[in-house]
Amino acid sequence: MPIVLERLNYALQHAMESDERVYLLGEDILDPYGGAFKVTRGLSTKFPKRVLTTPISEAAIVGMANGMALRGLRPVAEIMFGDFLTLTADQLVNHAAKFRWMYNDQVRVPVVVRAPMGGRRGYGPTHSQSLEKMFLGVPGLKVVVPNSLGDPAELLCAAIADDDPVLFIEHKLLYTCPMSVSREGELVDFQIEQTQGAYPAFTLRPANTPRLTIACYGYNFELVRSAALELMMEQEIFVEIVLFSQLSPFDLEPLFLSLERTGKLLTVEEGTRSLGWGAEVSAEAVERLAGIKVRRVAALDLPIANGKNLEDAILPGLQDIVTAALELAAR
Amino acid sequence: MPIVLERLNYALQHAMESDERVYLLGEDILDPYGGAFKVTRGLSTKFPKRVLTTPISEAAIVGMANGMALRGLRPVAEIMFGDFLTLTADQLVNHAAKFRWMYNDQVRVPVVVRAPMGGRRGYGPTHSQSLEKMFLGVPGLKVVVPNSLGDPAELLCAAIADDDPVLFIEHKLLYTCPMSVSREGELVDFQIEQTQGAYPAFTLRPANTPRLTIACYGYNFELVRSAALELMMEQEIFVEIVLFSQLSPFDLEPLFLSLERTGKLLTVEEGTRSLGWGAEVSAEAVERLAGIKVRRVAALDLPIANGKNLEDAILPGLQDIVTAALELAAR
Amino acid sequence: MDNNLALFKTMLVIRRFEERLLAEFSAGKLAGTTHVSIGQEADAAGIFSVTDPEDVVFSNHRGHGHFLAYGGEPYRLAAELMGKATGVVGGRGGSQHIHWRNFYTNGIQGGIVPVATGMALAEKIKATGKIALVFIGDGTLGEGALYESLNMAALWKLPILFVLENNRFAQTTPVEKGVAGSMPGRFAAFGIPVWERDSTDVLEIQSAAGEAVGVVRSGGGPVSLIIHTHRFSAHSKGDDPRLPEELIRIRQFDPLIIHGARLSKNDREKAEADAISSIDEAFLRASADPLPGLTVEVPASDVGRSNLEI
Amino acid sequence: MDNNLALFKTMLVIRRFEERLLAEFSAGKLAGTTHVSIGQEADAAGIFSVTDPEDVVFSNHRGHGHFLAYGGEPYRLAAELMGKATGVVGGRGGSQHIHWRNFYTNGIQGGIVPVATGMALAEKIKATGKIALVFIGDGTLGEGALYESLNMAALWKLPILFVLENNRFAQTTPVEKGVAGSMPGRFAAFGIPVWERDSTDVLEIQSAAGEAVGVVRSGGGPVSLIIHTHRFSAHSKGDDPRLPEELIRIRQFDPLIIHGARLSKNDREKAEADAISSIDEAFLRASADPLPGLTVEVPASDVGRSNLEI
Ligand SMILES: Cc1ncc(C[n+]2csc(CCOP(=O)(O)OP(=O)(O)O)c2C)c(N)n1
Ligand SMILES: Cc1ncc(C[n+]2csc(CCOP(=O)(O)OP(=O)(O)O)c2C)c(N)n1
Ligand SMILES: [Mg+2]
Ligand SMILES: [Mg+2]
Repeated sequence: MPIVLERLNYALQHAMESDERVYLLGEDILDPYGGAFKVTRGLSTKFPKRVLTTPISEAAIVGMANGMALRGLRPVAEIMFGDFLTLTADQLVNHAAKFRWMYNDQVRVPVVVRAPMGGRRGYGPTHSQSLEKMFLGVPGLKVVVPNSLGDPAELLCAAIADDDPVLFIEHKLLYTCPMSVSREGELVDFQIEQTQGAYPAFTLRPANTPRLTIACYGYNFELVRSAALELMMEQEIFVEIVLFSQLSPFDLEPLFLSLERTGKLLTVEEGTRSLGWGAEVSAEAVERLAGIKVRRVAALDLPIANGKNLEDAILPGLQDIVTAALELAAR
Repeated sequence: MPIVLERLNYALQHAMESDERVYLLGEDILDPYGGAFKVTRGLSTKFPKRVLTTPISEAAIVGMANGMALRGLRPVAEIMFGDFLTLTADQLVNHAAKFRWMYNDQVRVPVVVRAPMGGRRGYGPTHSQSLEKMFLGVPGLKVVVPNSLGDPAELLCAAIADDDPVLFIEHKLLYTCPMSVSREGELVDFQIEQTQGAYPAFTLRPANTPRLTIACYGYNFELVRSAALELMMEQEIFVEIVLFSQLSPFDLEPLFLSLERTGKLLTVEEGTRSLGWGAEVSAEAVERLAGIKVRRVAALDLPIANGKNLEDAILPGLQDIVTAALELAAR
Repeated sequence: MDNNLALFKTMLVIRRFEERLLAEFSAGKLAGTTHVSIGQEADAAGIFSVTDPEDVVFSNHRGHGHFLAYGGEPYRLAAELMGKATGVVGGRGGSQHIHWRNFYTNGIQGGIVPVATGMALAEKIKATGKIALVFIGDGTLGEGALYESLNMAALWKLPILFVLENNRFAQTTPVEKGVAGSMPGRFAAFGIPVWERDSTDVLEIQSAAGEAVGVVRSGGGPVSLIIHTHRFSAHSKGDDPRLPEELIRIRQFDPLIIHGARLSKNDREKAEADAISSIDEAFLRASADPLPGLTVEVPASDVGRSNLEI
Repeated sequence: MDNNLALFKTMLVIRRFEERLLAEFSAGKLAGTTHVSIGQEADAAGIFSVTDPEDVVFSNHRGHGHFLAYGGEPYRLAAELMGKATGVVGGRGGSQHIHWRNFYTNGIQGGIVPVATGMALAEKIKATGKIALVFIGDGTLGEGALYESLNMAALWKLPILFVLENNRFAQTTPVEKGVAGSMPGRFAAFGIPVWERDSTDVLEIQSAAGEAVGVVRSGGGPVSLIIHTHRFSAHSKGDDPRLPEELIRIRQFDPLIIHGARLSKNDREKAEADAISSIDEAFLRASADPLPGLTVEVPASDVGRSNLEI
């Protein structure tokens, strides 16, 4: 029963085997440690010259990766905690994302920046955030997030093969999730549709008429599908789930299709609520499909506490999703 | 006929005169130059010890200001171009915004970071952006934007007197706008309501029944009110305008009141469209008032070109607002 | 109290506190992560023996020792690590994000340095006579914000001591892989004088720190103090690439043994008993404390409510 | 062509191009902003006379001279500044954001340095024999990203030349207010060797650059080249706090006069006529060119379309 971590690790290995332009760089990524979350484990042993452990220099890690990408390599940079992406904001926004367009499409910048995100590990205010929302809607920058339903390995390989910069966000709790395909039966109540393209969106359609659509990404899919099962079993409320792999640019067609069926949208994310991912999803959905009802589940607009009980109160949990879905269904 | 620039300059002077804890720091802010956009002109002459010109070190400028604020001063930092706020993201998000809450409300961080934003000066991709959206919805950080209707001086003084960190965004084209109060008659067709509080929102209510509400902030109010006048004169379509000074935390009550009257919302901003300010405004409005119709006007999701014709095509202009308002009114 | 005994006691409390912490983690009684300074206690003890209680301190992820040497209570730190309402910051910050009196920590490498430099500027402006201290590790020499701060501290002659604790590793990265050129050169390039010691002898560190602090306090501008030391434990928990032999070898630098030799057996044993019992009590008391409730205060426009006066 | 004449011609084209630019701005024919390198032409001319055409160059906001000395056409640069479709980057980038062959610029101080360092790493990996060059000013010594890059360039022995053009001012800020300590020390701290010249004599710069580039190309790792020079014009347009006397005084360092003295009157006059006419033609031609249309290409998931091969 493969877990997401293994698939990501495999993707890096596969990419390095099949394309000699692929290089990894990041803090503490050498064996035997293999990176803070072990995504790069084994790779420095297999490719000793192509796995570069760096000083603690997040801005320069991404900056150097940008330069490598401009000169024909395919660097994959790891930022140890997504919270530190703030230090790379200038390189992402004013360099990586801009080069192609401002140089009149004469260059491509095939860089991937990977970063673990998310809370519930008791790491406190500066090591638990979901800051991806800061980087959504940056022209020229893609933001991609794996989940346990699609293959994280394919997704990461696609990001590495992408000619444009990709910020690849990995939730810390997702690493140890087993892949859905291997969790037999769990999704048997849904018919699954998948979009074409490198970063597919998945629509999970229940057997009975759905009362609402839940949009989500990444680790939150784990919570959302538990919520969906609970709603189905205990309340006989059926929901459709739209699970995105590509957050930015926003490409919401599958969601619109679902909303035409349900007319009600619940967005779920772990980042803070205000101007989170769900804001754009809701705004776009409403602009497109006037009259639909929307609701958002997200973290409270607070830093994330270290203590577990506070952290739990701040981050959105399974019950928050269920409650919001019930409220929305009842409207 | 005072212009916004003069009011901002006056505010700094007034704050320095009335509170000896106020210090300015930033690049090239000494006289005779007085800062790239002259907001600090004259102040280093008046307060030679309290205006500190810095090296080109955006991260440390904000970092130092954070430290000064933690230790009882009231620093006002200038970032020469808002585009460089990317370099200060870590200090804003992981330091300034967090200290108060994560230190259990034992400290306050009364820092103000001022930054000129916006395009149409032909400064090209790295000197023309409206990046404030990256900093909206950051728990603990306020984002405040002056306009020509409220007094920018009062607004900036309030930000300096605020015990929490404030990011103060000044559009480059706003600097030379005359204050509305002095532009006699221009707003005579509107009744103006203003919220209480340090960073007021303004509701401009037309004489006849309004067909829609336009929400905006900062310099775009200049375009929006021209659009409103054009719609009124040429199409006999009346609109209500809600003009915000505080962007974050989002406090949208006056907008909701207006939307109860109009049922239609048009948001206008200069930043790129995807996950811009208007996304949260729309999402929140729709969640609160199901059934309203929304539309957003913003920049195309592209970097900003240097050449004027391209820049004009990318940024939202008066006609874009008029067209969108007509479309929305017709729905 | 006798200087030698006081230094020993400080180091011992840090050691026993952090050992207890690791044991609690192993027993599954604490969650999250933590970085202990076992082996480096002489830095904290030596430095805080020569500072003023009112001086302003910014410490980093490895800050328990600094906090305890600064005068922080083991009980409140233990409570903080347990996420209790009685913790230093009510359970919000945890190991890396605390504040008490003039002591502050944050978990972002490098980012604390400009903040501390701004604090030094504030104290200079207010003419309080206080100096600022900021702690970094060898790995933190990688962060650009450090150099921006060194430049400004030197330009403006700010009263700040940059303490570099070089424990030869940044997480798993040895200095050879992380730091090019020369450590003192990094400060000297900005005209900042350097005090440097390769030692875990608290007396040596105390004397170097005393000189360095003296220069800063007398208006000499920023100074750096580089201490080459050894970390005995893993970076946080279990992330240690060093060979067992190496871990045994560096135990010869144990500051408790080096300095303990200067004390009588009686003093040592008494100190040991005191440390153990005070820490036992701290953990016991903390574990009985209540968890905090969530008070969601949405930041309002609370203009003019400043309680901070110069 | 004779080395002396070639250097003179390069400097002259830069000078006349930028003078023309300023005139066009004053006449209101150009909009936006621009930074000219008048007075500093010897740097560009000297350095690009010893580099390889395939070397990779990252220049900054003050990059026209670098571009022209690199071999860029005045016509395409003029067109870019006018926002024309035929401009170096089709009018999208303007003065500070261009790319042609292996030449790149960006308007963010400091941010270009890690990018250039990554380019050096790529060329090293690909074993192309190319080196990277990156240009910074004295003011850019304030940016932390620079030091992160110096560290990594030194650790990994990357083939990069850091060119520091110290024109004594950052916008309006004199070096005394912006740079503490020692400029060479900033590089030496990372173990990076320094070539330093206080000169506007293009031959001196050529020889220093030749040595520095030679070390980098032969695998000696990163090198820095510090040139103390003078900017005759304002920072961009009109922002110059210097006294008129000072502006007159520094004219004695005019690289065109210093080096021009080595040429015959005839050569000089011929070069002058050529420069003027070629630049006239460039601006004339560019001004007749069409404006670009906006092609909005929303980035698609164009996986695997890479046209970049090692
Ligand atoms: C900006 C940032 N990058 C990375 C980390 C993760 N991290 C925490 S401690 C550490 C190693 C620090 O090494 P050093 O500065 O030598 O201090 P030491 O841990 O040895 O005391 C790293 C990489 C961080 N907390 N902040
Ligand atoms: C990150 C950043 N901060 C500030 C600026 C604004 N700016 C442009 S040029 C300049 C001065 C640069 O001085 P220096 O490095 O000495 O180069 P010079 O202009 O003298 O050639 C400044 C402050 C910028 N472009 N980027
Ligand atoms: Mg270390
Ligand atoms: Mg300069």
